Amino acid sequence: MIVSLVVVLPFAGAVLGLLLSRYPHGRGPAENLAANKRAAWFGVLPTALSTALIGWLAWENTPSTNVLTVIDTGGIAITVGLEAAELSVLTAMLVGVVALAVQVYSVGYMRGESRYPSFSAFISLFTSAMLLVVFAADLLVLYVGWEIMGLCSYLLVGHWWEERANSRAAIKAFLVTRLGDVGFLFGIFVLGFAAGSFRISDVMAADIPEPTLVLATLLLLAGVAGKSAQVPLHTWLPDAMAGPTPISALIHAATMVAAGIFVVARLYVLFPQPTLDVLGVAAAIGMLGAALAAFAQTDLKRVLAYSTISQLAYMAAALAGGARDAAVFHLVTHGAFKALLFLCAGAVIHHVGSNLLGHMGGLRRPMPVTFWTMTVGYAALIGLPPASGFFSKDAILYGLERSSSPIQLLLYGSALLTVGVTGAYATRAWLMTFFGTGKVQALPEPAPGTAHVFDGREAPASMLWPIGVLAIPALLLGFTDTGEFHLAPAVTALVVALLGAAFVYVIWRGAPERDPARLLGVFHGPCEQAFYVDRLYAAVFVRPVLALARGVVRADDHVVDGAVRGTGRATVGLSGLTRHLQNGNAQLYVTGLLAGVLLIAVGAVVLG
Amino acid sequence: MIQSIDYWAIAAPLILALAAGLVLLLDAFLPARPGVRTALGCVTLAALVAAFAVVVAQRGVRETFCVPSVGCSYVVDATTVVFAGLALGAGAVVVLLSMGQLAEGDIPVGEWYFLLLAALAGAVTLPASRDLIMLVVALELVSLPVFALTALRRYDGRGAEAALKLFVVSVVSTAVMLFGVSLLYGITGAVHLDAIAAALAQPERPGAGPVVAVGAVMVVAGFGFKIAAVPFHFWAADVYQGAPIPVAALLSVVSKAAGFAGLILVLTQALPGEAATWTPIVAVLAALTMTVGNVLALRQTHPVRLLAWSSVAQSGYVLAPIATTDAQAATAYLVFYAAMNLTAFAVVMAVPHDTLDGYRGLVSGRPVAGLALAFALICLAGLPPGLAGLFAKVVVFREVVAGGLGWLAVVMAVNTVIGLYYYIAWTARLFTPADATRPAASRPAWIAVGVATAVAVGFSVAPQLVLATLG
Amino acid sequence: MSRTVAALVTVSGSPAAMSVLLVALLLLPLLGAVALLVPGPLGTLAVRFGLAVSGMVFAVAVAVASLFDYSAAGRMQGTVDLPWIPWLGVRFHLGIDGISLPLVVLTALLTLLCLVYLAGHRPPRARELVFALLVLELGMIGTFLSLDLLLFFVFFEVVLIPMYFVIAVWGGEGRRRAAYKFILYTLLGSAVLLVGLLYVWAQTGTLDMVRLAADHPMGRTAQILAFVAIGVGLAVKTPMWPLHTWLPDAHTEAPTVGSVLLAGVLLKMGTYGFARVAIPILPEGAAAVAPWLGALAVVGIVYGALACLAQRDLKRLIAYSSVGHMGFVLLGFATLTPVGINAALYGNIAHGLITGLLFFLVGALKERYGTSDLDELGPGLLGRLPYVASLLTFASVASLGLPGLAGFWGEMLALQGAYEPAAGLPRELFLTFMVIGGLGAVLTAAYFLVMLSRLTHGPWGGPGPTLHDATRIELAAWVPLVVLILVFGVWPSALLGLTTPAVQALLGVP
Amino acid sequence: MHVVYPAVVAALLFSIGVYGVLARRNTILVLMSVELMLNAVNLNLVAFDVWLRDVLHSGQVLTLFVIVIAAAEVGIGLAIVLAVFRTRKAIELDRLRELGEP
Repeated sequence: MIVSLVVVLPFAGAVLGLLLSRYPHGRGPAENLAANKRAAWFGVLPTALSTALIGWLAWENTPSTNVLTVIDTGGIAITVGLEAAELSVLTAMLVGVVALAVQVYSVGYMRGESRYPSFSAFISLFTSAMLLVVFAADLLVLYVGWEIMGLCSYLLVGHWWEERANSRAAIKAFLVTRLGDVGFLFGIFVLGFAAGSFRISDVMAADIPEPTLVLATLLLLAGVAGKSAQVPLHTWLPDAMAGPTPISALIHAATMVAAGIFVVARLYVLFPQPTLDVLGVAAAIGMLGAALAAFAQTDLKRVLAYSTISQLAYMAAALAGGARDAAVFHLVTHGAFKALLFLCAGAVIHHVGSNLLGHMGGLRRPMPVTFWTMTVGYAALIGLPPASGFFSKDAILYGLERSSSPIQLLLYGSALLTVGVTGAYATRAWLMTFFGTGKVQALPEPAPGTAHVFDGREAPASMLWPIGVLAIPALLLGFTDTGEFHLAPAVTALVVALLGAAFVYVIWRGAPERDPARLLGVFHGPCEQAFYVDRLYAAVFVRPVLALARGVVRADDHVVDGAVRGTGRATVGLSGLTRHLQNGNAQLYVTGLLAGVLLIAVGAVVLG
Repeated sequence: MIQSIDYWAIAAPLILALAAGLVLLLDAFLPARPGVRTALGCVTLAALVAAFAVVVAQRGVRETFCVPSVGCSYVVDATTVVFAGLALGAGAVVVLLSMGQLAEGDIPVGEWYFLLLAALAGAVTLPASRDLIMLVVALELVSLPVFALTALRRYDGRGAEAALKLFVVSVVSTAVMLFGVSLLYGITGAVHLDAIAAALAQPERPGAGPVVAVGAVMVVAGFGFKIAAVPFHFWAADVYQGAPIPVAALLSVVSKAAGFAGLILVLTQALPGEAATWTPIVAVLAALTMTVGNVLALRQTHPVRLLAWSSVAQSGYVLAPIATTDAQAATAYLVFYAAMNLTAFAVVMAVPHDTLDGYRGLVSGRPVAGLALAFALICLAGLPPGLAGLFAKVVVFREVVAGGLGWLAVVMAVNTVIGLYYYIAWTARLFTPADATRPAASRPAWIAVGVATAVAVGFSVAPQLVLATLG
Repeated sequence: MSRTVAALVTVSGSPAAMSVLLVALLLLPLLGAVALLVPGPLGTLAVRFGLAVSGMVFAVAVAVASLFDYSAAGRMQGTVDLPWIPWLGVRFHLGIDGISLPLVVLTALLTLLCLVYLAGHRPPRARELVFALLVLELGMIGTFLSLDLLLFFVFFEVVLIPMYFVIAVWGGEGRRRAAYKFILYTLLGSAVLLVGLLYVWAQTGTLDMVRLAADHPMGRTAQILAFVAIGVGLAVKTPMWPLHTWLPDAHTEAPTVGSVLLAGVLLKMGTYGFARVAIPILPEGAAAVAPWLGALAVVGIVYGALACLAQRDLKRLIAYSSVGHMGFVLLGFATLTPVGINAALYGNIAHGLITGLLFFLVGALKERYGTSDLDELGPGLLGRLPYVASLLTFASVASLGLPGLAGFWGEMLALQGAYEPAAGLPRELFLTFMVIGGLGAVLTAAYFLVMLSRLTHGPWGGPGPTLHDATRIELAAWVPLVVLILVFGVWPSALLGLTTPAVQALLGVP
Repeated sequence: MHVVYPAVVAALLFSIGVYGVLARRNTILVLMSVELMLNAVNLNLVAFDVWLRDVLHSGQVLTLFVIVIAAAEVGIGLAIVLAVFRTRKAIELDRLRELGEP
């Protein structure tokens, strides 16, 4: 019962926020403020309540399942039910905390915004969708949450729709994930029909032949790749940064992108070795490529976006290597410190007024709190000892070292390399943001709907509190892991990371105002463009489809419709022809008559 | 031997013939006052109603003019009753229309009604005749008066020209038919239809096949002209446009019904054995007639010409079920068609215009005429709310499909669509808002519109009463 | 009048009451239409009179729904069986079951909402428009209720003339040509349908759908022939891919009310024909033709989606989207499994609601801006008309099949049905249909979002000319649809519970 | 004499009549050729009646009727030709085209 309450509460918050927050229908500044205040309450309160309930669930720690109804579709029934297992509660806790932090954070971030009510409502809707995915007991119910998450990411990324770029980014986000989701749905069908039911427990229990299992899980991988921005379908995440930063923090750092990994972890029993190898190879490529791309980005949020892709690839690699618990642990820690990094980046952008690293510098002194919390975040990202990242990354490396999967060497090698590159790009971003000469100049008031700018003081309290709250798990979560600690892999990882960081520091010391990314030299271009994958997809998929669409419209107009109009014109033409026979001459009529009789007579004789 | 005559059986045509004589006498002796014109009209109408009553009262099969060994010449059965009733009903409406026409005064009244009654007498005897001689005479009795009626309007070039064309084509087709009759007589040695059928049944005549086929075709040609089937359809539009509208109505309903009665009698009673040869021919003729009729009607702008070609197309629909040797469907369709067509002609008579655009906004100008014409056109198209037309089409479609002529059914489907185009084009004009001029029209014409529409609506609501009589 | 309806409802729940209600469902629009014909005071308050009549029809429909025995949704209830034309063997045979009940209620609702919408706008020549709408309602409800092949055909054709006049008189600029194309194309379809129906009659000798569905006396080739003929007739109305070119013109030129009814219900008569006439009466024919039906359906999905992607006019875009959605419905039918046919029926209702709402919104836009061209309606509609634009977003999202809204179940179940078609059907072929259908769904999402971004997003340059946002009456017409889309999205067993037993009875599955 | 002789003569007469109808432009001559065709029919009928030795003599009876019909037709035909001449001053059949398709 509590589980359904957890899912329904944010949904109720969303519905109330959308309908009631602007009840007197006024659009003036006074009503806006009142509406925003009411919307804030509709946003924060339900999320806080549901997080508390999740906390109670975690504390109680008794797995429970309750089934609301069973939908009989004539074929395989769909059981609408929720299941609270250990993994789900853990992820739900992460989702709850981050969602709460983001709701509180966006109250400050969106202070003067007229469309805040819909913004907070969509965040609540997203939270309930994510919780539905986490607690779903039935594959199709999971798919329902899965798709609603996709929609919410579309609505939220396109929040400032006045800008064409934001709207296009939102469409791209939705379509790429939707493409993945179609594969996901087909995977569910294969599993459902093989197991005879869509309930996850039945599917896990059923003995499904190997080849069907491989096919089903590969299809599921398509959905996972789409949602968790893995290699083939990762292009949408960097563009999704066009959305407001709290959204990037919630959806594109902690929760939605983690959903893919969560599903693989939850159905881990079903994943045969060949699928895991495919996942592993994609992860390996993704890890390294994303890290290099992160190193070459000029926009702070895109750095963090590519870092997310690389860290997710990390978790995928762990799963591929058989280290399921390490992957889940890293998922939780990454959720915490990446959300922290994004919120701090939000504060910095808030302060500087632009996302570009080039415009930042020397923010150590004006923004002390943000500086220290962001440093904790970066430490966790690189994997320096006290921070949680160190422990989770160590667990993964240990798992990869010992894994029995055929591509173990590739996974371990690329993991180590990525640790180094991660150290490099994290340090670069850290240095360019907080050190060097301050380049803050007051920018003109931007057109309505762009990021709000006020400099001088640090971010308001309502933004700092969530950052503070998130800093604690980012720092201490490492210690909660019960798994034993392995010195050897930890040390190697630490050394490699520090090596990368030191290398960048030395380059940066040489010329603080120049971008250390020149280290990449000739590779700088491709890395920044993420190896031109975007342009490839546009050329291979987008443009041909649009051309085909135009062709279809023309064809429809000329060929199909032409045929119809053609028959009409032919009939009228025929009538024109036969009219010539009707010229009024009686003798012509009689000739026609007699010729007709002759023809019929001949026909009758021949036929008879 | 004295042939006994069953006067009750031949009562209907007898009444009409006597009335014709009476009208002529009255016209000769009564002074030429306008009152006389309506009186003569009423006399004719009374005669028609009397004949109709007699026809309706006839139950069961009555035979007369019988030759002991061979068969009877005049037989009144269910189909004869329907055809006679149809002819008389249509005749009544035509008389109402002609009262309007005669009011203009340029047509001699006595002769008009005399010729009309003569033609109707022919139309009533034809369905009852069972031997070729009576068939030929009845057919001529229907045709000749109509030539005269067409040319009766003094100093009217178009009427005369139409009559001449009708005359030439009709005479030639009658000659062809008579030659066919002579051939059939030569081969079978009999004149009575059932005797011919019996004679053709014995197979021992060497080399008779082709001659019979040619003879049959030539006989069918005669009737083909009356129903304006394809090779014989050229005269339709010119004559309908040239003739006065009541005569056009007469041509399109009464003479067409007589033609079909004759055709059905010859094909189903005289030549059942040769069905294998004439059914495909009739099917092809039907398809051609529909298509040519519809196609030619597409681009018409003159209402009467459009109705002419539409009636040619409709006779195509009637011809189709005859190709499956079952005539009941054809008769049913004819009755429905008669009601719809007469309504259309009545309204065109009441509100005469030379172009379709003249009818723009008729519904707002004169709602009764407008709605009646719209209803008639939608019935002819075969769409609800014109249920009469729809059921007629369903009856015909059912026969054709049941008879296994799938291709003909598809051709009919396409033709209903082509047909719909010009019917809807005209109906749309009726409803487009425009300042409709309100031409004066004589009262009897309105009565005709009322009667015809009432009959058409009656058939829409309860088609059962027509179909029941067919048994 | 309303007293009698109330009396009817309170009559004990015996089956006789249901048949009385069914006859009332047909009688009310007919009497309303005839009353409008009588020249008199009704001309001025025609819309209000129409509202009253359609309100009563909706009340009776709800009464039927309440009296309906849901446990026996598979059985025909409230049957009325009177001889009409014995010579032809046509009987006035009505009945309602799980398949036709939702459609009847949908028709009554949409007509009511159309008249509510009209109440807010002063249409020219209101009397004729309301007359046409009532006759349309009669035709539509008649089609869903009739159990006699020819009665089905008569009602199937009753809608032609009124819809022709609705498009030809109250339509847009090219209305005359579009109206012609609509009526001629649809009549060709229904003429071929008539040939098919009569072929079935010629083969079996009976017109009664219930008996025909029970035993299948026809041979296999006869069934295939009949199915093809009936299928073509219904496919023109659905519309299926190659026979769809009348739809975009008819929709672009039809007035708002016309488009809503055309998309909301008229398309459903075609698909309902498959569920009631084609599949149950000709199972072997259906099995033989199903792969072709599936192929054309899937082509329709992708074709419709691509055509929408490059469309310049908003109404044409939504018309082509109907071609796409009907593709999913036909794919559902082509699978010949309970899941597939359930999906098709569900897709029917969902499409009726969603596209009805879409056309209402586009109609509102066209009235405010005088055009439905995407570039002229211009970017930033969310800024200028927040309510209309957000409802448009809601409807588009529902239409692209977002779970939690009505559109999703129809498509998902159709794909699920295609995954495992009926026994005799080629499995690999239907798997390719499923994949193409899935890609079609992505394309559907693509064109809707591109449309939304081009129309509602983008700079809107502050407060423009004071165009009033959705008025109270418009909202009254639209909100029921929004609520129903949500209800059927969140609680699908409301409808599936109704159609599943009927479909199992239909397919003879135990 | 074998029946084929009169039958062939009748057929020839008929064909001449047909030629006359189609070739001549003057309506009266067309009427005369139609009469020719009708007489061919009469010849045929009488020949068959004799050849069949028909007790009822239906052939001859029909011949009488045909003669009467021919007479009636000529009567009406000439009357119509007169009406046409009175209004059009010309009776060439192929020049009377006022009622043709526009």
